[in-house]
Amino acid sequence: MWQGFPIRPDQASTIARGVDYLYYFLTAIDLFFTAVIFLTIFYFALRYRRRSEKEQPPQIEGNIPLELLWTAIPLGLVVIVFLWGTSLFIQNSRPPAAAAEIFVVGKQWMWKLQHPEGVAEINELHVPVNRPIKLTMTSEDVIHDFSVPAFRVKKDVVPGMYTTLWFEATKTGSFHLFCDQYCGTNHSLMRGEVIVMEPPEYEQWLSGGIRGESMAQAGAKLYDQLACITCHGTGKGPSLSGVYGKPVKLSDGSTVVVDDAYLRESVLYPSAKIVAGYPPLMPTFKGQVTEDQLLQLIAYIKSLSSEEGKARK
Amino acid sequence: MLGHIVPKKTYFLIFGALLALTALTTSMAYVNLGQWNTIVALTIACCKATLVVLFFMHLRWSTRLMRVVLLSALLWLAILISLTTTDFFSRDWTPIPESWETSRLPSPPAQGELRTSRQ
Amino acid sequence: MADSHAGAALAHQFEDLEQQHEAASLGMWIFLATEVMFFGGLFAGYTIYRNLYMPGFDAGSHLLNVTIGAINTAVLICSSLTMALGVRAAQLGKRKTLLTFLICTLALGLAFILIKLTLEWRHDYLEGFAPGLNFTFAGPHAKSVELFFCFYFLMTGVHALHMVVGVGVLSVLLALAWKGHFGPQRYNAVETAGLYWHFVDIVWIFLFPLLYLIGGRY
Amino acid sequence: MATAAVGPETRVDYLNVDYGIKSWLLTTDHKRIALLYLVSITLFFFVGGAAAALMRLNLIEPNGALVEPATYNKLFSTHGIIMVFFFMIPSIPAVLGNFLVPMMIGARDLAFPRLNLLSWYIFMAGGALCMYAVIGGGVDTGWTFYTPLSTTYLNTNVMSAALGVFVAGFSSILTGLNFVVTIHKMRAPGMTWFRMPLFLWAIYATSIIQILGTPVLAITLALVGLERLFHVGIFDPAVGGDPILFQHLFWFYSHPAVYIMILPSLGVISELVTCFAKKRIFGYSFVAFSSVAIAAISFLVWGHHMFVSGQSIYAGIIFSGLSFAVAIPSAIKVFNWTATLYKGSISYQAPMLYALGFIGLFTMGGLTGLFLATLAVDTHVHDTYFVVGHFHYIMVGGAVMGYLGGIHFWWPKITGRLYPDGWARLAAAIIFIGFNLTFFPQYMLGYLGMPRRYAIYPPEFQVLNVMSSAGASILGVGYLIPLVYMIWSIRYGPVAGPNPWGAKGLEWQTPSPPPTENFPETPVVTEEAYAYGAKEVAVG
Repeated sequence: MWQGFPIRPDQASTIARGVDYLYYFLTAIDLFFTAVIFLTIFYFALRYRRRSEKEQPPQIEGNIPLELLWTAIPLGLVVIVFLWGTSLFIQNSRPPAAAAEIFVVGKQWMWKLQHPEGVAEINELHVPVNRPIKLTMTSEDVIHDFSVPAFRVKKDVVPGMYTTLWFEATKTGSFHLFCDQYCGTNHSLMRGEVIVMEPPEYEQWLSGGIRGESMAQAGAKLYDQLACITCHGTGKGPSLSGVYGKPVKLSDGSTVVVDDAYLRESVLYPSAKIVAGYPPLMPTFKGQVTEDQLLQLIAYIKSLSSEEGKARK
Repeated sequence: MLGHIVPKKTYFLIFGALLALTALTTSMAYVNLGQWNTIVALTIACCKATLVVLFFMHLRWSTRLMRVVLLSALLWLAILISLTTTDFFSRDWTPIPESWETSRLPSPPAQGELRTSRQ
Repeated sequence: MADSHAGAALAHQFEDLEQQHEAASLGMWIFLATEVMFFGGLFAGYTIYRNLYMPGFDAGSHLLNVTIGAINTAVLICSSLTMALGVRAAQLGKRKTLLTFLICTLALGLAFILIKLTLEWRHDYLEGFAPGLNFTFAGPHAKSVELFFCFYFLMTGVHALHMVVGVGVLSVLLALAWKGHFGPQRYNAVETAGLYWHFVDIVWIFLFPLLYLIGGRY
Repeated sequence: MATAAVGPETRVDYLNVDYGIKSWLLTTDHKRIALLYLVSITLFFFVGGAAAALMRLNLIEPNGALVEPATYNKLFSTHGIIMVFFFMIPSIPAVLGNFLVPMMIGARDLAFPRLNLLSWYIFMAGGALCMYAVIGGGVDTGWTFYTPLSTTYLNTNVMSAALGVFVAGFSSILTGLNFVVTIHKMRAPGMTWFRMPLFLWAIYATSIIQILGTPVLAITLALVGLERLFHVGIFDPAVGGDPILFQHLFWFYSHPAVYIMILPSLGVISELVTCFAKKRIFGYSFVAFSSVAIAAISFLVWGHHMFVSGQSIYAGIIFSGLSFAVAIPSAIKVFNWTATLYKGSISYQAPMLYALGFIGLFTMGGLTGLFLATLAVDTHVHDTYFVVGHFHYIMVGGAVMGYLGGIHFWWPKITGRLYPDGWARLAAAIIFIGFNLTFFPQYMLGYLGMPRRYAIYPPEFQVLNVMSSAGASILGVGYLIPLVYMIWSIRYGPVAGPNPWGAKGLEWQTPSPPPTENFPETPVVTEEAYAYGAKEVAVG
């Protein structure tokens, strides 16, 4: 049981090092103040121990400069920590534009992961090293939490909304993936591995794992099956080509940007935000499409906006 | 005698004002004021509540302590509502100003890049 | 114990009636602060969802009957007046007047509950607006309308529950007043009950515009 | 220690004024109600402790040494719900607060004695509901009741547990209300705000939180209940509700609730440090106002429980900044206590050992809180054992140490008897060592990434988990020792006399145990708190 008695988790992403520096800084502050308090107490406790019951210690009312000093020092320190922690957090929250997107669906008690190329995995996530990866995540049931300690990243996976997370692995190998948000009976079994590979190996793995079609292709098939084309291809409903990422005007005068969340809402609750100039005809597809299929539909609509998608069309 | 005795006339005056304000707020709802409908309705409600608190509940004649109790309750309510709404209404904002970005590449989205490199 | 001048009106832990009286009202005000926060949770949720789902909330609001809402508001304001006059009667030691006003307040409170129950909730239920029990509304924004009705039933329900408690308290006061329990030295119970009653009135003063009027009815 | 002039046999006090079960169950005497709470929460403490012991036992093996994950989930939920709502929150306010608030201000009782008794009954009703939930099949929501797990997906006794917490909440509200009114309106002549013992400032600040925070938890749990019953969808994403709203409302109470647990302890420590150093407190007004500041700021920081929950990152930044603000008044307190020791006359009776232990552990717990307020670091350690370690340092190392120190300090006043000081010091040392051995490894586990609420974990975490479990067994022994000698002392302990520690404060000027009306006549206060410089207190 002594094998592997680590003191520090693996530092396996670009984010990890920055977080660790701040962690060490905080640890240093902690140790310093703990030492100061402990040593002072020990010193006073010995130096001023009661030697006789009759003893009359001098009474000290307080000392305003001293109070201000020990208000100001912690204040200064926490301001530094706050600024440092916040700027790091902001950097860590924004996926680089070049990040490759992988989709995650949490479900009691497993992780379902889909690569845009169509490879789907369960509880295992293969990613290439040194390439930023962005995860778009949602849950089918309760709140889960996608956590990879070696990457120092973590984000709740919430039903009904998309959350995102990104990382860039710097080390090949296999790292724990945990569900960190209590999600019911087998919460502690909702674990997996993130397997970081050299790009060539990753490509090989990816091509070996293809079982048919890419996410966008699967989405296109669904698009046909659900007969979306009868409206969205005929002018009855708004055209979906080239809309992703663009603002669109709604019937109540406001505008929204067509993103994952808006597309998801429009499939499930079509009447919520209607594009200006179109009647609210669309039926709901709630119950007819799973979270995985929704992500495929979104991938397809997204592909209609990229050059390649247009060419394919 | 304990407490302040309020003349009956005051009570009836306040009562009249409350009924009038109820009539006013109801009729204002039928006038199209756009965004202002909400503001008018809530302002009138606040006025009515203030009247009730000051006169019917005798806060006008109570000690400062009672006023502090009431105000702190309202302050805490404001904290609850404002900090919660802070979350909900800033969720859709773009995460961060561009300048913060760490590793922006000029190339097209990596999704496409990834796909082309494979095909 | 300082019971020489006040007799049974003074509880043993207090020095004098003034102290007892102030403690009683302060206690009630603090309890009302608690109540503000209790309703506050609902108001916070309402604020957020209304802003997220504005059209649905307006559509839901339009399904309510403003006239009945306004009448009920008036009923509650009347009951607040009678309650205030009741407290005044107790302060002056007028037993009969106190009894009359307590009965009026009680009757108006019951009238409010009755109107709510028979003319509104029953109607809403039969129309299919009751989430979880019978929600059949299928117009535009059905989902947000359902959420609106969740809040409608929760807020009016919790308010009505407070009315029921208030009616219970008034009944006890009525019995005590009948026995001549109250006097100019001893009316804390009437006064604190009055504070509670007015508070419940204030809650309705906010619920009425929030649920019935806020989106405009034009 | 001189013996009191009159033995407890001849003098009428609150304990022997009346006998029989009815005289206890229908009492309105704040001191007797305090003892009712003492017995009840001790029972709850050992129920919660038993659950914790089973959890630690299970975690000795990576695959679970004892129970299935389903049972483990019930254990940690039981532990959390019982310990938080039925031990920690009522511990100091309801036991020591009830006993001491009227005595410290020189009053005969609380402002509303019957309401006080009612609070105890409400508390017990809530406790009974929760115990029913635990015994009748268990509950596995965790103490946080997160939706939609609690509303839609669990089939255990969620309703009765939530109802129990809901009901117990009103007990907490009414107790707080009673204290605030009492402190405002019932102070003896001459007892100005700035002559009050700091314990009262702490209790006052705590009461504010109880009054303004608890109702929000109540309505939130009511919504959870209604959602289970009628599927109204306020928190249900399937209907358009938002589960994150639940977290906002829940933590609006439950973060300040942490201060309900720790603030009274901070008050107790101020009493202990001054008494055993024979010194007035260093910087009275700073310590007093820092209590109120902590109470106020505690309501502005709840979002730091939600940094990774999908909350807007802007809200996260605001909450992070405000969370750091709470560190300042806490630091001020620690520095002032330490400064109070300077040039004191320090003796090491058991209560002082608890107090010194408290200062150390509270410092460590508070400082690790900085990690959790820091957005980037919290992202890593959130929902891991780091958090578990942190809040146990605050709540067990802090609040429970303070509670035990307070019980040891005022035990002679409560019972009129002394406990064996040697055993008490031994217990304090065992608890301190056991505590650190239990919870320090949890910081390391958390940094390594072990998630909390895991029944089964990867094998590389085993060493630290075994260490933690070993510490827990020491800690368990440490908690049992006081139980034994305290009960022993009620019958066999030496008679204490009115003021065995030579302490200041009105409660020490009346006999031990005090008579029902506390003071033969209303005391008049002429000096400030902790006037240890004044003439030597006559002992006995």
